Amino acid sequence: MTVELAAWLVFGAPLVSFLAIVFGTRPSGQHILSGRLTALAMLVAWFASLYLLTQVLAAPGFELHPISYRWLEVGSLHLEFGFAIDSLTVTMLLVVTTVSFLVQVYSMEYMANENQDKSYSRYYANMSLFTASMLGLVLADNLFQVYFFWELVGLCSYLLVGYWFMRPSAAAAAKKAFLVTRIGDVGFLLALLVLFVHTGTFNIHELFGHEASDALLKSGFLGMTALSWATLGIFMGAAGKSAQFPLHVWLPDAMEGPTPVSALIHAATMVAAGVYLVGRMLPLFHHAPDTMAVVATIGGFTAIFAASMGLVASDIKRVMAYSTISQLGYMMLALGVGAYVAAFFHLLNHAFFKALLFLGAGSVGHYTDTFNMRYMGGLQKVLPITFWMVLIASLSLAGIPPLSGFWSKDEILGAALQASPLLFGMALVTVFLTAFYVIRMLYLTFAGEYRGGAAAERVALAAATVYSGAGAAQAGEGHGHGGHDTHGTGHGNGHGSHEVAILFIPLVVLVVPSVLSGLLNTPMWDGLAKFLTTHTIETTLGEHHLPFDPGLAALSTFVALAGIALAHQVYGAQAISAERLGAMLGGWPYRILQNKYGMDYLYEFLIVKLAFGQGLVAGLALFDKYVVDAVVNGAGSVSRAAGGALRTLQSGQLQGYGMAIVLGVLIITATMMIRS
Amino acid sequence: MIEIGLSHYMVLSAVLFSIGLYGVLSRRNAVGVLMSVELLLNSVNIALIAIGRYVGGAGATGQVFALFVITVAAAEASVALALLIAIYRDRGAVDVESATALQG
Amino acid sequence: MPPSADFGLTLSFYGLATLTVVSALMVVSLRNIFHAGLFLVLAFIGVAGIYLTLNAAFMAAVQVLVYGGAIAVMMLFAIFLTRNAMTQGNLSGRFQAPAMLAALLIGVLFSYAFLMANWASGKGAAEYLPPEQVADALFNQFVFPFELASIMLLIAMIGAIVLARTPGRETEDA
Amino acid sequence: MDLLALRELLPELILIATGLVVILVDLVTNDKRVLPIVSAVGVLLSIVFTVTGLSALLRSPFVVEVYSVPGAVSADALAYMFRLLLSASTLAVIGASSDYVQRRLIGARGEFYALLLFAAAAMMILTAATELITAYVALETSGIALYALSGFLRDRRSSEAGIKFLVLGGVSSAFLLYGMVILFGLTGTTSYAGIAPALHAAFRENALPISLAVVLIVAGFGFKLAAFPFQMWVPDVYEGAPTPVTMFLSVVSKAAGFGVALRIFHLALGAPPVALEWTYIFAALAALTMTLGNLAALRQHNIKRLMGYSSVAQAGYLMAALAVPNDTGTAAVTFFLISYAVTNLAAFAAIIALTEGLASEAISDLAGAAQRSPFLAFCFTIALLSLTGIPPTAGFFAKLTVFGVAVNQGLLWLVLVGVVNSVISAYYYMAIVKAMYVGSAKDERTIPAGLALTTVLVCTTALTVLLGIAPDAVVSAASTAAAWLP
Amino acid sequence: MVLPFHLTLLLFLPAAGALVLAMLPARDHRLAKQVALFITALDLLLALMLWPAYTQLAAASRFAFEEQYAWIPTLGVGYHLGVDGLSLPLVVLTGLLGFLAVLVSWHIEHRAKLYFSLLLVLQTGVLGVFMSLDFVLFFLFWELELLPMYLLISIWGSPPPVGRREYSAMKFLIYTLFGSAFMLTGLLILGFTTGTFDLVKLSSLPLQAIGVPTTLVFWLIFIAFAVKLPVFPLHTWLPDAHTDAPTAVSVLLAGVLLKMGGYGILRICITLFPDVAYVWAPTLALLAGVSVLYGGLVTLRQRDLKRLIAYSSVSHMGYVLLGVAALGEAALTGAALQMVTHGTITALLFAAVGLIYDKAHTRQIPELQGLMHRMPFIGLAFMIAGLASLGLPGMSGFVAEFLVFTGSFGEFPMYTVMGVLGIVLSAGYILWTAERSFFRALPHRWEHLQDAVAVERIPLVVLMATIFVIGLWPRLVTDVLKLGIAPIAEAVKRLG
Repeated sequence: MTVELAAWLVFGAPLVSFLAIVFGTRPSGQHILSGRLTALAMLVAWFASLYLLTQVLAAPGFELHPISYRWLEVGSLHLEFGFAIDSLTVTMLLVVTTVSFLVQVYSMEYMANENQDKSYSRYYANMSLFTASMLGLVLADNLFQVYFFWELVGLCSYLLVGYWFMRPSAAAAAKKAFLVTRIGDVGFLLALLVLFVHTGTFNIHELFGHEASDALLKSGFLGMTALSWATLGIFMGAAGKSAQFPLHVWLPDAMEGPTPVSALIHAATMVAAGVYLVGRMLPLFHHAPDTMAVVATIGGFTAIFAASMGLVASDIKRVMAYSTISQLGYMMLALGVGAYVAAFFHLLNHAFFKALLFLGAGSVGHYTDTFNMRYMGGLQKVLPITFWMVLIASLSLAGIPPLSGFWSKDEILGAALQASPLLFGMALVTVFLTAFYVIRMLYLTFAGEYRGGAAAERVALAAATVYSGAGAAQAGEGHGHGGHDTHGTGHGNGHGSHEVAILFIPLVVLVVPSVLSGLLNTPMWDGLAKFLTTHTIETTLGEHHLPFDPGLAALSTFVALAGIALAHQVYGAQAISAERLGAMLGGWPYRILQNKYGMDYLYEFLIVKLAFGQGLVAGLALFDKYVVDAVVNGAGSVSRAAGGALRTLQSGQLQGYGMAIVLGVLIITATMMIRS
Repeated sequence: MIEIGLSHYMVLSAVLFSIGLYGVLSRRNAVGVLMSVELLLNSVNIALIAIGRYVGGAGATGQVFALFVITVAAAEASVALALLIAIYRDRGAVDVESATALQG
Repeated sequence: MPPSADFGLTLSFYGLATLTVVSALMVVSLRNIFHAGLFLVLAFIGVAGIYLTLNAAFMAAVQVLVYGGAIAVMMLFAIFLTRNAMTQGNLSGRFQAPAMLAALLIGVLFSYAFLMANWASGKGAAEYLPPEQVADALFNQFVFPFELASIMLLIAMIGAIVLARTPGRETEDA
Repeated sequence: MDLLALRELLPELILIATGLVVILVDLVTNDKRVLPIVSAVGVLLSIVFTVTGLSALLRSPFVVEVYSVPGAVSADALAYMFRLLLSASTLAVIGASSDYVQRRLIGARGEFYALLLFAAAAMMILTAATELITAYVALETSGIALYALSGFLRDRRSSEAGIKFLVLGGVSSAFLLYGMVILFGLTGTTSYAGIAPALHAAFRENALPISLAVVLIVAGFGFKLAAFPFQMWVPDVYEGAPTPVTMFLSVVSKAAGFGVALRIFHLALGAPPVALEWTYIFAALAALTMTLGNLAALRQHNIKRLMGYSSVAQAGYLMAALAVPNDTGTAAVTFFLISYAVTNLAAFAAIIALTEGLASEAISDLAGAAQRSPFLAFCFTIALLSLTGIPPTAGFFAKLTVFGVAVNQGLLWLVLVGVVNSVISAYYYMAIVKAMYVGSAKDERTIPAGLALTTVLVCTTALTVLLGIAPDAVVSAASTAAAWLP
Repeated sequence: MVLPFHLTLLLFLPAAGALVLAMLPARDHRLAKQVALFITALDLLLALMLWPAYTQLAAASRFAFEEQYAWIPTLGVGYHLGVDGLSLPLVVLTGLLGFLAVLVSWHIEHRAKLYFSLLLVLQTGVLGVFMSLDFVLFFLFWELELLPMYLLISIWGSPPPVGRREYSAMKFLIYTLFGSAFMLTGLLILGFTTGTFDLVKLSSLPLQAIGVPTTLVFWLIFIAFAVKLPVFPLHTWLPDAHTDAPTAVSVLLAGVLLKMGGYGILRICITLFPDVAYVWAPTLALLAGVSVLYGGLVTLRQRDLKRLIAYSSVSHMGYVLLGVAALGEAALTGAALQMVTHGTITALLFAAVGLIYDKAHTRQIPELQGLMHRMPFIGLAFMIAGLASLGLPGMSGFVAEFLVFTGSFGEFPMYTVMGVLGIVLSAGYILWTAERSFFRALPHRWEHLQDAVAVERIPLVVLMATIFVIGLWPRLVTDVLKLGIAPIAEAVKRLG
């Protein structure tokens, strides 16, 4: 097997599976075949990735360039389709294919239960396409190709979030996901244009050359170099995809999609693409310290900001979503302070334990038919395996040693501390918040008594409808406040079935990296760091790998444990009332968090109401109708009016006509005499 | 006293033309309008014959031209009168002011 | 040319011109159309006199015969035909004033232009033009318009007959 | 006079003779359907002689000797071109009107054809005239025939049209006559060829009278051509006159008017100092005429009246080329007239069939005509497209040539006015198409159209399209003929 | 394989077909359809035959398959046909859409004979515009399309309670004529001052010396194309015409008629007056930027599906102008490609919307909902077209827009940013429409709806395939396009 073939296999296997499902299967009834095809493709891709890993390890500088085709050629513009495989690529490939494969296996059972009508080949087609696109993105050797697949993963996200398109909330969430990320993509696209105009290339390696960066540093406008603008644009795209503030609003809503989708796309892979992109382009960012500062600040702020919203969310998937945003912020923070290895180390770890958490949430929801934690509880008894897996992943997320999360988080904290105390402070608070909401989630879900699942939720919802119209509106609007109800399938809740093997096997598999992946880069063995930095980036980045600081590790562990303890006091021991906590300071902090800092309302108000309803857009539409078009119609009316006036002149009276002749003679003569 | 020359006749012609024109524009009775048209043509004829008298080599041409104008006047008048009869038959009057079936 | 003849010419010109102009004014202003017609005949005769002062006796004769005779007679004929409309005067004031103004302006304009003109007069102009010369021009140089004029008269005749006839009557339809 | 010269007048003489024969036949026969046949045969004969003469002249462009009746008419290629145009158009009018005349002009059928033929002959002479007296007599001859013909229906509207036409025609021809008289007085000659150099010589000292003469002649011909502000008779007469007469007026009479105007303005008044006096008048009047015609047409409901305003507008376009006093202008006018003639003949043939078949002249009553008589509607549509100037029709190339010479003359502003006017005109022309095609018929029966009318319609429509596809032969003929005008 | 007189044959075959149709018995609309289908299929075949032939001989000369005859030598007008890389894709597109338009109109029964004749005449007109190399001939075909369009809209368009077909048809007609009136003036100036109307000859003449300012001539001609394209503020005919036209006509209007504007700008304005274009490029770019944003913003407020697509066309055709203004090879190629891609995308959108309207009898977005449940196929087609329209990679729209952007950003960064913002707006209205009309639950009133049947699916499938083929393999088209664009870009480059 050659590298070229392997690279093609990685990218091609899911693509073939996509095409096979689209053109080879019937829309309904052949979902089992589709599922198997997809899973098989993922497996092939995984093996190929593994092969590539071995090849990269063997290659000098861990770099391979197996493929480059000229896709389009116009004048001086060459658009290419090419693969470049280096240590970073291959790491990402393995993460993506691993999680993908496990999620597909999980999906086969999960989706069968969610879709009674057996017409969900569409789901697998989308998943295949997503994986192919994601892999294409990672493999790309030029930014144009990155953008190409960047948009395609966005499309798949849109299609999968809106998978249950009959639900208004899902349809709205899909649209929101696409639009918000597209706003970020504008930045990305403009960055591409800036880069191309100044350097004449999209090739990543050429962009890293001195000529390119010199050209970019030489020109600029509005007081910033072209390079700063370009990197800022790239970050804007990354912020959209990775749900960084203020473009984070789509990700919680994206939980409307099927849970495996959340696990794969909105936790492990696509949302990490932003981090990947910034990391990949970090050599350019290094020449733009202002952009780096922005990245770090936004990252740090997003981390704490999202974690705080996670504290109060009652929907288990939303808690995870906020957690994802928060952790992505962490990674951005790391990139912003130049901790390249730490960021990707965390990305890797996070991918595994977050995927696990989502799949766990899926299993929970699968049992209770709701994701609203208010109606869960006591699930440890019925879902013991799931409980243990989720527990491990949660602790990993909380950063408890020696689980994987601990190691990478620690590296980020160290880097942040070195860069700025403020950033470090934010990161540290985030650690506390993370630990708190994780444990809260565990208690609400698995501890205590079962609170009735979806059936209870329906009763509550009906009651709310009776007592206040707001509840119904909320449910109908579906912008994330209402819980997930039965997905329209109507199968009974708490159906007593025990855990299905196919559902917990992926969890069990994922637990391994969740526990162990931290060992890839520990004070004892920094293999990953070496691996990741032994290619071109090394030359521009230098060594940012900090020595292990036991004091810092102890501090972070203590903060995490504090968070756990507080959560235990509130939800486990119930020594502190959650209600009282919520009512603190007049209940304002709780309400602000509950309303997600009002960002949704702000956007709704700014865009939908102001611009759309009364403002610019409405004004333009009226302008078009009553000014632009009216001028045209007015010209017609004036002509017709003139015609009418001329008609009245044509009075039919002979002498009037005669008078016209005489006047004509007089006037013409007069003008002639005046002229001469 | 200035010697009578071409200009005198031309001015007379102009005055007569002006009077005829006034008649065409102001007579309410169609017959009156036609009479005024005849005045117009007569004024032209004065000019023609005067030019024939005073301008070198134009003598015969001027008179011939005038003869044709008279012929035209006669022919036009006959058709005009026939039309008047037709109008009179239809309306019982030959008032040009009210002949406005065609307008707009 | 002897001064007396010149004086006679001047006198007769002014006399005839006055007659013509006054008659013409009557034609366009008299309320009674019949009286207007009579003054029209008078104006024609005045014009014929003007022709005489221009040594165009033949034209004067034609003028009297054609206008004084044929046209005036037809005019009167028409007046009788339309007798209940006989006393219709001029148009209402709405039309009067502009008509007068326009006609006046035209008259002034023409007169001014004629007075400004440098006519090609005098150079070899014939005092008297024998009728034979007119006839010669008519039948040689202008024979074609002459023939055409006869067609014109035929047209006028046919046209007048058709128009004056009550419509819809034809021998074979009867 | 020279008999050889008379040979050159054979086309006119044949028409006059045919007119006399028609009157005689009318007296002796009871079957009046024979009259149009007799007339048509005469016109055809005339056309044969015209075509022979024309082709000889066009084929030998170096012939300098022109047999012309001394002092009266010229027999050059341009004259032949107009003769052909006028006689062929007359033939079309006769063909298109035979049924109409048979039904509507009871008691005046023979006279109708005779007058039509006489008028056509007079117009042919008018366009070939080389001196003022002939032109004047020919103008009045045709004029009197037209005044009479306009009143031929002898109903209220027809008589009113006749008297309006006559009185206004009388006034305007008095103005024209006065203009001619001034020219005659200043130059001592009535021949165009003689006037031009004499005016040139006399221009400095006689600028004002010359200007006045020019204005009066412009006014006189303006009436004939339907130029603003001398156009007011047009809609009324077009509406009131019998439709075949309107057809004749809009095509033959207009062509004759432009034919004579070409000679007088481009020949007698075409030398530089004098030409500068009137070219800009024509340009300005052209702009005003087309604008007025088109704007007023926007609000018309009667199709004949609308065609009146349309013909005013078309006169405006023509005048734009008339304002170019050289052979390209002459050629453009000639070509435009030919295109306009075939177009308007087709249009009026269709209008006669439609207004008679539907017993209404209202445009709204044309609804559904396309379903009742698809072919009729199609031909009419082609004609309307041509009038709008949309290719591939004659009207497009007509406008192209006219605006082209105007552009070359530096009259860019006029061309802009012209093209905008074309757009305005599309509105009302297409409104007719809309009425025929979009509206639905109350009645499913085919609208009757006689054989002669159909033939005319087919031929003129075919020519309209042909001139829109392959206009070169006619364009080059027109420019060859125009070069004959010295 | 190229036949003798291939272009002439290709050009006049539909017109001849219209004549044949006119001769058919009046009542047999099935036969009329079949004849029309046959003719358009044959025409498409003729157009497609040119493609391989052209790619083989392209390097040899600028224009291929030329036919040149003196037509009106007196005026310097010639019958000159030819295609190059710029026109060939548009010719093929016209052939394709002409063929699909017949299929789209398969349900037409009312006066079918006239309907299909007009469609065929329309096709000849459009083909003529793309193949003419003589300005007069170009103008002739430019105007030939008017009457068929007018009648098609006013007879088969949306009747009064739903639409204002007669108003819209007249507006279309007058607007287009208004533009072409100015073009005619420019054409006359060119032709009568230089003595030739041949576009190839004109492009080699020093037009600065004609005595009339070339800037004036440029703008006179440009106005006509700006109306057709359309460019703000000359666009208001488009929404009306689109909205009230029958589906097939909307397809053709959006698919090829608008492209006549862009093609004209490239073929005539830029080719003949590269210097003027160079000087005025900032103005053109401003117009383009404004069109894109303005069109996009106004689109957001539309509630009628067809109106929405129509306004989006204003926005998307702005990219064509943006590419033209940038004048570089990439941007010009992008502009040309945008014409082709927009042609297929919008045609597909209109075809899908037409089917919805045929079945639901409404196009009001607030009334539609959940159509995906009953019309998955139509929904799929709409979604694909919509996603292509918002510039999703892998579909044709993206490539064109990307080329335009990369070409224009260096020249006009601000206007390009406006253009880039336009794609966010596209995403906004497309996704909003998809959400409202196709997603959510199916209301009771739409439960009777049926998905597209076989004959209705063919056009959708073909257009979808085209979108993907160009989107994934753009060289197929751009390699041809750039053969036509290169000389134009070269001429501009010599100036700069």
